[in-house]
Amino acid sequence: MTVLDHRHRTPVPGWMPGATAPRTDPAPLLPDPSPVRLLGTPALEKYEPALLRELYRRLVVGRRYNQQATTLTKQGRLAVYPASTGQEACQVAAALALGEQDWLFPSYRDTLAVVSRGVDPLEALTLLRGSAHTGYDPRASRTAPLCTPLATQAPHAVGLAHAARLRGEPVVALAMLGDGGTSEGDFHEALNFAAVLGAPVVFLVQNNGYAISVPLSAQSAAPSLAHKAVGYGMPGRLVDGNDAPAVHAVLTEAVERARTGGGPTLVEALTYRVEAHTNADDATRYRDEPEVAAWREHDPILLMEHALRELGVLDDDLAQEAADEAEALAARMRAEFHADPELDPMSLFAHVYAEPTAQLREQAAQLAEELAAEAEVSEQ
Amino acid sequence: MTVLDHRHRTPVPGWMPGATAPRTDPAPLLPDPSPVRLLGTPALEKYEPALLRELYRRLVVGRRYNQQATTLTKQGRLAVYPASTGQEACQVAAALALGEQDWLFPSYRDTLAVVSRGVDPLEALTLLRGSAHTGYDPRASRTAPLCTPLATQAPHAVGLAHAARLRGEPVVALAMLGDGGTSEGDFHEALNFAAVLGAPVVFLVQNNGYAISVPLSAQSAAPSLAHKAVGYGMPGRLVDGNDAPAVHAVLTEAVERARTGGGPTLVEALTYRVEAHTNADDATRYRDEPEVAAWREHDPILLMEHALRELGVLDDDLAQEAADEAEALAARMRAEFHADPELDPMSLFAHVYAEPTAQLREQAAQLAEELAAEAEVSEQ
Amino acid sequence: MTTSVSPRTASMAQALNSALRDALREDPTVHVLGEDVGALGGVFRITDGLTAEFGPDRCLDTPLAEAGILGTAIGMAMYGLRPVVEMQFDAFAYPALEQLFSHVAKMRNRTAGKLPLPITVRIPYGGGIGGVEHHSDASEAYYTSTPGLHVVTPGTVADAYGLLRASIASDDPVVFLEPKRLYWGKDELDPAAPVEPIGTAVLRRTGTSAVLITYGPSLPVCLAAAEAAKAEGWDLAVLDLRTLVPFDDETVCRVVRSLGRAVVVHEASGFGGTGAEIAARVTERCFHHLAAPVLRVTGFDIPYPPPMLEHHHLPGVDRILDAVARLQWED
Amino acid sequence: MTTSVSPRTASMAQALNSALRDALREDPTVHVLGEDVGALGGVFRITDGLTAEFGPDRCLDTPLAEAGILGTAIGMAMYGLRPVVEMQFDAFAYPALEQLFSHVAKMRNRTAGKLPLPITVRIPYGGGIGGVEHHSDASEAYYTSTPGLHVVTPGTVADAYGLLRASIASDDPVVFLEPKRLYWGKDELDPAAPVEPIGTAVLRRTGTSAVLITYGPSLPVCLAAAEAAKAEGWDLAVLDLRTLVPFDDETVCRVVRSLGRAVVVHEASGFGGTGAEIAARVTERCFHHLAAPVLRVTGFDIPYPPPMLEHHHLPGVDRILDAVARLQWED
Ligand SMILES: Cc1ncc(C[n+]2csc(CCOP(=O)(O)OP(=O)(O)O)c2C)c(N)n1
Ligand SMILES: Cc1ncc(C[n+]2csc(CCOP(=O)(O)OP(=O)(O)O)c2C)c(N)n1
Ligand SMILES: [Mg+2]
Ligand SMILES: [Mg+2]
Repeated sequence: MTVLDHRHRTPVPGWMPGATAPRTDPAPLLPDPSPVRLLGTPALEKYEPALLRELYRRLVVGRRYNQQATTLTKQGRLAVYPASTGQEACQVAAALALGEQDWLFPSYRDTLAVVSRGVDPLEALTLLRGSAHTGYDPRASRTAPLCTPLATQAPHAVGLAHAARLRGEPVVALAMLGDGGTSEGDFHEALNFAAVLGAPVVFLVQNNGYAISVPLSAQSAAPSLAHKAVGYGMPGRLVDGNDAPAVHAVLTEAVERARTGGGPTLVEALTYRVEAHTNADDATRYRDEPEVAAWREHDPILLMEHALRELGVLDDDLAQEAADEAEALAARMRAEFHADPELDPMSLFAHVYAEPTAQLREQAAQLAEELAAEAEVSEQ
Repeated sequence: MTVLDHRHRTPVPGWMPGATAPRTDPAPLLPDPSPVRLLGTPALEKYEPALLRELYRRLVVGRRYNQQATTLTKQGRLAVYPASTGQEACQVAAALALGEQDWLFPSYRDTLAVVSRGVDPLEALTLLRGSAHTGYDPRASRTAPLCTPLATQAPHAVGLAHAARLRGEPVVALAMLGDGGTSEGDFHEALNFAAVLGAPVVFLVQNNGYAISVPLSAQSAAPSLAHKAVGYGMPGRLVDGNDAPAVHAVLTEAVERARTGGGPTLVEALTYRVEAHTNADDATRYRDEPEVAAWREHDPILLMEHALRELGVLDDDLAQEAADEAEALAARMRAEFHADPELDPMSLFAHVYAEPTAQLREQAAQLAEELAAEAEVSEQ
Repeated sequence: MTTSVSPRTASMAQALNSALRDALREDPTVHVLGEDVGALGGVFRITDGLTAEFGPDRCLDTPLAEAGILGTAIGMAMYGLRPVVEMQFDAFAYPALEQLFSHVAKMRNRTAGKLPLPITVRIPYGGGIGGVEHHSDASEAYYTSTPGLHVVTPGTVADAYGLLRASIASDDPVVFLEPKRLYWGKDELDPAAPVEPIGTAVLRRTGTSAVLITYGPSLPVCLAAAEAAKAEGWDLAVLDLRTLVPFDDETVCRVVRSLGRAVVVHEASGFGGTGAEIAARVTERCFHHLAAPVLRVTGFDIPYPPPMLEHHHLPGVDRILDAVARLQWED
Repeated sequence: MTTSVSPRTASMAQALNSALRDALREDPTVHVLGEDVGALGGVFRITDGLTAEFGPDRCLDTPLAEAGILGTAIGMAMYGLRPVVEMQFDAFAYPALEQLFSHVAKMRNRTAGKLPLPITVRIPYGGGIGGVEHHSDASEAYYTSTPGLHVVTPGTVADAYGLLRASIASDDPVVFLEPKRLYWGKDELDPAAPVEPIGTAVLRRTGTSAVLITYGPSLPVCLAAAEAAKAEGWDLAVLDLRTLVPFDDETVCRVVRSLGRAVVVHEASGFGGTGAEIAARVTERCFHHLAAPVLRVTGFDIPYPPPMLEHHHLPGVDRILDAVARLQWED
């Protein structure tokens, strides 16, 4: 049997003369008018306390990770860091919603999701440290390289998910994007391919209000970014991105739907970029403190801690455990990043092609000579 | 006052913490479940008989234009012709919905709309004849060059409409696209820009069921292409593309909305490409005759003629007048295209830049020499 | 390699079709995707019959979006498949250039070899078939100036088969440029013949006066020019590069040093064209063997002309012989 | 031209900002658009204060889509405006390449002059600032090999102002490449000084031994190399091309003929780089004046390295002097 035959059973060309109804019912594809929330609702009680505690622990560790990475930029140990501070609920929920065999397609802002998946921070941060483009093994970690050209990772996720499906392997791909990234053509093309192919992929748009300095209102006039889904024929879901259990629930449902042949889902998580775009950015040029303050109060960790304590699944000991683990991670990061990275100039030529071309061998020899000469000079 | 200030008054970043509703109401942006139709409905009686007759006349002339152009390809007088046979209702309604000062952005398939706007067929067809890229004056005719790279004309329409709005001039731009073109990133980027800028532009998607050989079902999984509109925050309209008064009514409403500051609209017209993609294509490879036959019965001219005669606004004299005008056009085309075009090789260098560069002057001189040498030889 | 056919005469289009069919048969990880590659068999029929034989999973009609096509192929390759992408025409590959430059060319390097992308991007290129604007661009310079890509372009029926097989088998991404005006020319094809590896130029015609260095669509023009040159008393060699990246410096320099005179011929615009690299590197390496500067015969520095004027733009026999005449024979 | 400032020292970034401000003041048809060009003033602050002074109609924060930005600019130009587009970084211009190649470069020609597109596309390019991948590409070859575009790249503060004014005033589309690593270097700026037209190279340093031909980010490196060369007994001239298209053959060839030795220096990868065109055309036109082949010192043929390794990739003084040493002085 071929995976794609269904596309050839659907009415061709899709409309018949004098047709009176859309090919499919749009209603189920539209997001609910208000974002999904669980924290502070009775529905939360239905959730595994273990899962809630796991989310909480990862949130606390994740916040500390963001703080430490930011500190490392001030110490010149990282070249640049786009913090996900305030977006930790999306980051850890994304990591937790995926199984071992699933693939994550992160952007430059999603190193916390990568680390939360189990990649070592030192390896996850080589790009931002400046020592190597990708420091981890994408195949081994089922995590694509951090993607900088906006939305270009979206079609990669579609292709990988499609390939796995062709092979009959129950792999789901989760692509993480920002609100600004949804304006790029690649976002559009990827969602359309995913829907047409019925690929097992989930698109998570972290709508953090800004694309560097550009607010969402100058980025899109849509009722919500989740409303884009119906235009591709996939469901769109709107969730409070600072409500970790809600994000986890919506993503998990979408991942399972994809895994069981239900096709792709677009999830918009409403969150906020509490820090500047990166340490190099000056957010005071384009937004006011009151706006930031309002969101600081809607902090994913505060909301979580409050709700879990009310629910009685979190106590001081657990909170302390999480805090200790966070400190341990921060300490390890400080230690690891304090040491200078090992750099091999000759590595520049090693992986351009499977085999270096004659031209690259010549150029490598030239650099080797130069380095030898320099070495001599510095010895004298 | 600045045109764009409104964008800066809307809530920034668009969502407030704990928000409970989309920024705008999606309902009015969704298309009606069934396509707008007027022919054979009581609503038709409300229409100006003069307008209905004008549409009919243009349909008849347009069909003949398509037939004659196709014949010219068989005679080698046109290099290639993508016929709009069966889509004449969209073509003539688009031309008629625009005012003098408005701009049309046609694709390669829309030469009938260009001619229906008043451009001479000989000038409209130089691209497909192979004698010149663009044979008409886009400024004088307010008609952009026929666009071949799919959907790339869409952002041009947005930019032109935006520029006119900045100048305070009541100009509307109408961009014509195909169903396949909606899959391109440029379509997405253009619609988003239009909605964010509130540009006075109308996007007319002629969904003729195919992109060359690829049926809509392999192009999009959306309930309808008009459902894409809500994802940009603009209204989407679905219309029977073979119902000329319906297409005209929907487009006219969208054009007026744009002209009066209401912003862009996406219109999907359901029609069918009765002929092959071009004379060079072999449609039997990918679709069956019964499908084509069904659409031939839903012919825009048959539907129109039947309805107008029922309504009593069309009689044999009028039908004959239209037929005569059609024949006159066909005869003129035969005559004009029988003569070989005047070609000037040196024109290759004349318009690459405002002033030919030194390099182009050298190259022009080289070609001039070669031509002189050839001339000498042929004289002997 | 096992093959679908025994020796026969075939057009380049048929040879390419055979190469795809044989690759699909032999390697289950090979997948073809692009616009109209299914039931239609592609606008040039290069994929004719593949979906019928291998099904839509192996030869897929995609939605109409080139960045989406190449981006999807990247993801497929990341999972271990070997995608062959068809771009419908040269200028319609441009929407995919970001995916090509920022990912296809860089992924292996970016991941220290962990994520190679064995993708073949087939692009019909160049003019001479009376195509309207955007259907005749000679766009090779964009690819040859991008490190991380291999760029291959056959000039004969046999190479069309052999080099496409080699490109699909390559673990590096290959931009495979198909000279569309040679699609219909027929010649002997023995699919069982040993395939020359990517990266080797070949001397199509020996000569003693000077060498014409060319590739793809200009090969037959150069062979015709060499014939015509005899009347002028020149015995011209013709060198077919076949692969533009990696460049076969050894073969090219050996020939140029032995003859001392060379003309580079391609139909792409001259300024910034691939011919500039060829002339520059040959001169760097063979300077003291040159009796005259390496000259270039190319298309003009203009957008591709409308069909009725394209013959003025494309390098022809006379323009090539004019260049040969300028190789300072008086020296 | 009237100007916003009297003579002063300014950084290249400030000079570019002044040029935009003065153009916006003097010509109501000039409009700036791009990502973050508004309140933020652009990630490099080149548009700092423009929206504050001229409002969002004149300096627009667009949605995040480069093809959309350039495509919208095309439509604006079709209506008679003079758009200045900012691409945020070199590699982020790639999504707009189809609009650039298929429309911006061709529209005037396609319409027999009826629809000129006086668009300036500003692109910060090149490395040396410790940017992560995709933030340091030297992408000029893609533009210089596309007929219909002008390609301009300043190497000094004064040229940054003058050439940007000239580019915006040009009725042809200009790809204006800004060497981002020179943004912060200060120098004298007299906005009232007469502006050299597009298309003229300038000798930055006279010399008697050989000439370094360069542009943009490599200009200061070449000047430093010329200084260092004195110790080796070489008196090097330094030629700043400033405009890559249209190319100033006259000035370049005059200098090369007078010295007989030349090295082309740029940081872009060598293979298929713009330096190949320079070396090839100089050799074609000055062959018998050359005592040695025109050599090239360029970046390696590799994807741009991570920041901590980029200094190995970028041409430096030593690498340039090594090339000068290979100019066959024994002859
Ligand atoms: C194609 C492309 N254009 C521009 C950029 C420069 N850039 C980097 S991040 C960014 C803003 C992205 O905003 P968003 O998608 O909302 O993600 P966020 O940074 O908020 O997480 C921009 C414009 C880029 N990386 N890629
Ligand atoms: C960017 C781009 N890719 C591919 C093509 C080749 N091509 C020309 S027409 C066509 C099909 C377009 O289908 P659709 O948009 O539905 O318009 P229709 O021809 O049906 O009117 C294709 C693939 C092109 N012109 N531009
Ligand atoms: Mg954002
Ligand atoms: Mg269609």
